[in-house]
Amino acid sequence: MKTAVVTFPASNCDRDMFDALEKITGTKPYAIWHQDTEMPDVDLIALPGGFSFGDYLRCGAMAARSPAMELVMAHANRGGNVIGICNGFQVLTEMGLLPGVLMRNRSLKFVCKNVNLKVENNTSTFTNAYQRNQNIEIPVAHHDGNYFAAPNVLKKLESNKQVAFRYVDDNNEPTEGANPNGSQNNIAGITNKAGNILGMMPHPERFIEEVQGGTDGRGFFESIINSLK
Amino acid sequence: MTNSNWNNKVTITKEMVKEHGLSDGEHKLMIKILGRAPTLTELGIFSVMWSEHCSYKSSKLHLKTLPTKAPWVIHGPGENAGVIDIGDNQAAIFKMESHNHPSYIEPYQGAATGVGGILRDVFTMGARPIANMNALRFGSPKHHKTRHLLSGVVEGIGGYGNCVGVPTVGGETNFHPSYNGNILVNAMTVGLADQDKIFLSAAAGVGNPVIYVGSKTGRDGIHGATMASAEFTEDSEEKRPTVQVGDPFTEKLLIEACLELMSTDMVVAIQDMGAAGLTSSSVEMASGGGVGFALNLDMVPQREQGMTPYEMMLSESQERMLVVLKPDRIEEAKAIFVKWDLDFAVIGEITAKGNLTLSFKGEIVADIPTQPLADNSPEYDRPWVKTEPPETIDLKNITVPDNLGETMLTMLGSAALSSRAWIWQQYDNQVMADTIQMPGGDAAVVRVHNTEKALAISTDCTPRYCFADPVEGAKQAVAETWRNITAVGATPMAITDCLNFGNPERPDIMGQFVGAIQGIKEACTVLNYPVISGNVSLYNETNGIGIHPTPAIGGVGLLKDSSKMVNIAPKREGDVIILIGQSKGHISCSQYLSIIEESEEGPPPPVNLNLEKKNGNFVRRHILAGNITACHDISDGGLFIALAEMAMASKKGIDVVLNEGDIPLFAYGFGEDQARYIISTSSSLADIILDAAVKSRVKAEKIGIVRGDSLDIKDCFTLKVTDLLDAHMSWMPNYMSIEA
Amino acid sequence: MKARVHITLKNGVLDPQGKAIQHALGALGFSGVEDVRQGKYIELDLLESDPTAIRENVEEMCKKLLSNMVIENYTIDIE
Amino acid sequence: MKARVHITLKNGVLDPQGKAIQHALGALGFSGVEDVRQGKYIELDLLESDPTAIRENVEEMCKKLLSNMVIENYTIDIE
Ligand SMILES: Nc1ncnc2c1ncn2[C@@H]1O[C@H](COP(=O)(O)OP(=O)(O)O)[C@@H](O)[C@H]1O
Ligand SMILES: [Mg+2]
Repeated sequence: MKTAVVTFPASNCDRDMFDALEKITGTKPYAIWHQDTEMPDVDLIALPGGFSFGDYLRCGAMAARSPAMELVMAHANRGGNVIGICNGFQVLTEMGLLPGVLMRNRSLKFVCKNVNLKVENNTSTFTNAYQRNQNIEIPVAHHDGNYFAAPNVLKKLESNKQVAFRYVDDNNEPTEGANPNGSQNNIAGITNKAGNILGMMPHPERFIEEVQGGTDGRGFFESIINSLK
Repeated sequence: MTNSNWNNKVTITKEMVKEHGLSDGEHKLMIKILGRAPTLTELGIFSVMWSEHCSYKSSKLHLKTLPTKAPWVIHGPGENAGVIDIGDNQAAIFKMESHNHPSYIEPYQGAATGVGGILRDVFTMGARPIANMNALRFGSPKHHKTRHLLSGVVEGIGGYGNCVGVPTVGGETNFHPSYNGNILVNAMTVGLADQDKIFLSAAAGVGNPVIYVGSKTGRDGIHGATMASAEFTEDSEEKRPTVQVGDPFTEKLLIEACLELMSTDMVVAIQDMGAAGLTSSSVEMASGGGVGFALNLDMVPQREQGMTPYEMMLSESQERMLVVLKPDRIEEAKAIFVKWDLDFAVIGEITAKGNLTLSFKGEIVADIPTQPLADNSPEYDRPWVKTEPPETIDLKNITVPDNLGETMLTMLGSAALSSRAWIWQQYDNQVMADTIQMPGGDAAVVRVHNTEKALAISTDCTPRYCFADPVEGAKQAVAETWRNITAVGATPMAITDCLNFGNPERPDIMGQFVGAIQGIKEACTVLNYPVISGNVSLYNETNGIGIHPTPAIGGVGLLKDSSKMVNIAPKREGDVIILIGQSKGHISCSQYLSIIEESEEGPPPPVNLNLEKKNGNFVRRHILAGNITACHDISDGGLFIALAEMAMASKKGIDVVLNEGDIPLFAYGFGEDQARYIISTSSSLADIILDAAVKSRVKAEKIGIVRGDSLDIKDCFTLKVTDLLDAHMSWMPNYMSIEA
Repeated sequence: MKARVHITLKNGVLDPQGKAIQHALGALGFSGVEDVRQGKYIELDLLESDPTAIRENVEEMCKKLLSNMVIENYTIDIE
Repeated sequence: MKARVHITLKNGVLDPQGKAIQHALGALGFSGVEDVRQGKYIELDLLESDPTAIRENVEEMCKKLLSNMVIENYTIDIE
C-alpha cells in the first residue's frame, strides 16, 4: 500500500503517523510538504495531528488553504482515500471535505487521556478490521475536538451511517461522562458520504505497540489495508 | 526614549548605576575594565551580565563544590545544558530552569515562556527535545491567588509544550503558604542527540559571520527598573508591559530549522538568546571562544519602531538564536530559514580583538572587552549561618488518630497528596509516541526513538524537609529522584538542579543555600550521580519573608532494555507484596503531621545514602531480572499512601498484614523513613527475592497479597479501592471548579 | 488605512467559550447576564487608501481565510 | 441591553496570532497588508437597563475576568 503524509508548519504527529504507516504497511510513506505542488500516486493520504500554523485564527484554517491541499482535494474527488487525525480532522472540515466543525472543548481545556470508542460500523474502509460495536481504547489529545454540525447535517450523518467512532463508557454507552470534549452525539470520527474520507480526533497512530499502552489503533490501519486488497 | 531623542553618551550618574542594580564596587570595576566611563548601552550590558541571574555572583563559590564528573558525563555545567553518554554514540541532554517571577505576574505567559526558554537551551546543543517536566510550587490553596495562578501556569505549560509537540511527561506540584506571594515554576527539558553532533556556544574564526535567526526583536521584558529614569525618558509613552509573550508556533519552526541547519556542517557555534537576550548570547559566545564580536544593530530584525541599542541589547523577546557560520555558507543557511518562514539576518562578524563592539546608525555605541566582562564578574562570599535542625518530636505528644481509615481518606484527598491528573491531562503526554510510562507513577519513561533504550526522568524536592534541615532535605531530594528512577528499573545517571531560595543577602537564607549544596554534594557523591547542569533563582520572597528553600532536582536514568520496565500497578491477583527497607515510624516533619496536625515540626527523615544505594541496587537488579511485576518507592505520606497508590493504579485490592513491632500503627503507616520500596512479585518468586535479600543484607518482608477490591490493612482499616480513588481524584477538580 | 473585522458565530451555533464566560460571571457573583457570545476582532493596517477597494479586498479575505462561512458571520468597518 | 466588549493586546505586546494571519494573507496573494492584530470581541446580553450601571458592571467584569490587565486593554460599548 502506498501512502503519503502531509506536513504543515507545526504539524507534530507527522512522524508518529509516518512510523505507524511504515510499521503496519511495510512501506515508507511519501513525505509531502504543505507547499508541494506534486502528489505521487498513492492509496492513502494522511493529514496528521499537531498545531498547524499554531492553530492560530481557527484550528486547521491556514493549513486548509496550503498549496498541497489542492492536490489532496483532487485525490479525494477522484475517490482516493484520505484520513485526517486530530488536527488533520480539523483541516478536512475547514476544506469542506467533511461536514461540521470542531469547536473548543466544552471544558475549554486541552484534554489528553485514553478514551473508549465504539466502532459504529465495521463495513467502512477504515473500520472493517474491527468487530461491529467493538469497544476500543485510543488516546485523545486536543483542545478543539468538540464536534458541531447543524441539526439537519447531523441527522444525515447518522442516517447515512457516517459516524465511524463514538466516545463511550466501559459499557459501550455514549454517556455524557464518556464524552471528553462535548461533541454532539459523542462523535469522535466521521466519514464523508462516499466513504473514502475519514476524520477523527483520537490518535490511533499512538496505540500500535503494547508498550505504548495498547494496540487498538492497529485495526484502523489494518482496515485500510484490507479494503485495498 | 525612542531613537530620536536617544543619547547614548548621557553622563552616567551614581543614581543611574544604582538603578541598574550595580554596587559601587561593581561600578568601579566596570570603569576599570572599560578604561573610561560607560555609555548608556554599556551600562545596560554590564548590569544584566552582572545581575545575579546571569553572573551567579552569590552562588558561584558554592556551586563549584558540586560533583560534576563521571565517565559518562560528556559536558557538565557551563554549557547551555548538560550532556551524558547513553551508548551507541547517543547522548541525553538536559537542564531545568526557573521562571518564577514572570509566572507570578502573568501565569500563562510566564510559564509558557519558561518552557520555551528551556527547550531552546536544549536544542541549541543539537538535541531534539523528547520530554518536558514541570516542578510547580503554589501558595496555600486557601490563598486568593492560588487558583488563578495554578490554572494559568498549567495552561501556559500545556499551551506551549503541546504546540511544539514535545510530550510533558511528569513533574511535581506542592502547595505551601511560603509561596503565597512567590510561586515557583521550574521547567525541565530532556533532549537526544548524536555524540558527534553536539554544538557548543564558543565562537571561533575571525571574519566568520554572526547570524540572527528566529523572531523579531521587540521591547519585551526590558526590565522596568532599569528603564525608569526620568532623566533619559522624555516622552511619556504608554507604560509598556514587560511581560514576554511566547509564540510556540515559531518555536516549533525554530526547532526544525535549527536541527536542519545543524545536520549540515555549516555551524561553528550556536546559542539561544535567553535571559538578557542578545547581550548574554553574544558575550558568552565571544568570551567563550576568546574572540570579539562586531555587531551592526541596524541589521537586527525589529518588531517595533525606533528601538534603541539599549533596548535591542536588553530585550528578552522570545524564540531567537544567534549562530556563527562558516564563511561562504550564508546563502545555504538562509534557504533553510526561508523555508521555515523565520527571520534570518547577518548582524556582524567575529573579530580578533576580544571586544563586543556595537554600532548603530554609523556610531559605535558600545565597545567592551568581553573576557573581563565575563570572567571578572563579581563573586561574593556572602555571610551565612547554619540552619540548626530541630529536635525530633516525641511520638507521645501526638494524638493517636482513632479512625485510621478516615485519616487515610483525608490524606489521600488532601491538597498535598491528591492526584495531579487534573494537571497532566492538560498536557500532551504521548506526542512522539515514545512515552512508555505516563505521569502517575514514580518516574516518567520515554523511549529513545527506534531503539530498545529508554530514559527515566523524575523531578523531586520536599521543601518542608529542606526548611527544617537544608542538608538532609537536599540529600533527600537527590535520593528521591534516584529512587524514582530506580523504581522503574532504570539506572540513575545524572541530575540537573534548580535552586530556588530567598534573599542571599540574609545570612539565614544563605545558610539554607550552603546547606542544600552540601546535601546535594554528599548525595551525588555517594550515589555516583553527578550534577551536569542547573540554575539558581534567588530573591524569591515577599515582604521580607523567603520561600521554603526549594532545591528542585531533576534526575535522568537509562534503561538499556525498555521491555524490562515496571510501573506501580500490581499485575495479578495472588501476587505477593514485599516491603523493602527499614520502617522506623519517622513522623517528624511528615506529610501526616502537616495534614492532620497542621504542624511541620521536627527534623526530616535522615537519609542514609549507602542504604539507599544498597536497597535501590537490589530492587533494580530484581526488576531487570524479571522478578518484579510492580514497584513503587515510598515517599510523601509513607507506606500506607504508597500502598494505596499501587492499589489505585491497578484498581485491585491488597490484603496487608503488618509487623510494626512497638511502633504505633499510624507512625508505622505514615512515617516517611527513606530508602524504602514496595514491590510485587508472583508468589513463586517471592521466596527467591526474600532469600536474596537476606544474602544482600537488605531488609525485606512479605507484607501482603494482591486480592479483592479493597485495601485491607489488618487491624487498621478496609477501604474499597473505588473509595480511595474517589478521595484521591476529586480534590483538584473540585478545588479548580470554584471560580476565584 | 485600517479595516476592522468582527467575526461572530452564527445564530444557533454552539459557543463553548461564551457559555463558559457566562458561567464564570455567574460564579463570580455577576447577576443578570442573560447571554454571552464570544467572537473575534481583527484589525488590519492596509496600504490601500480607497475605501471601496479595501472593502472588496477585506471581504475577499474574510471569505477565503478569516471566517469559516459554515458557522461564522463577519462585518467589516473601514476607518 | 447589550454590551459589546473589545479586548486587544496592549501596544508593543507580541501578537503571534496576528502575525500568523498577516503571513497567511500574504501567502494567499493579498498584498499591502502592513499589520494585523487579533483581539477578542464579546457580546453580553444583560437584564439591567441603566447604561451607567451596565458600564460600571461590565468594567468590573473586564477587570475580574474578561481581560488580562497585564497585557490587554478593553473598551466597552453599550447598545
Ligand atoms: N505538574 C505536574 N505535571 C505533570 N505531572 C505531574 C505534575 N505534578 C505531579 N505529577 C505527576 O504525579 C505523580 C505523583 O507525583 P509525586 O507525588 O511528586 O511523585 P513521587 O512522590 O513519586 O515523586 C508523578 O507521576 C508526577 O510525574
Ligand atoms: Mg515516587
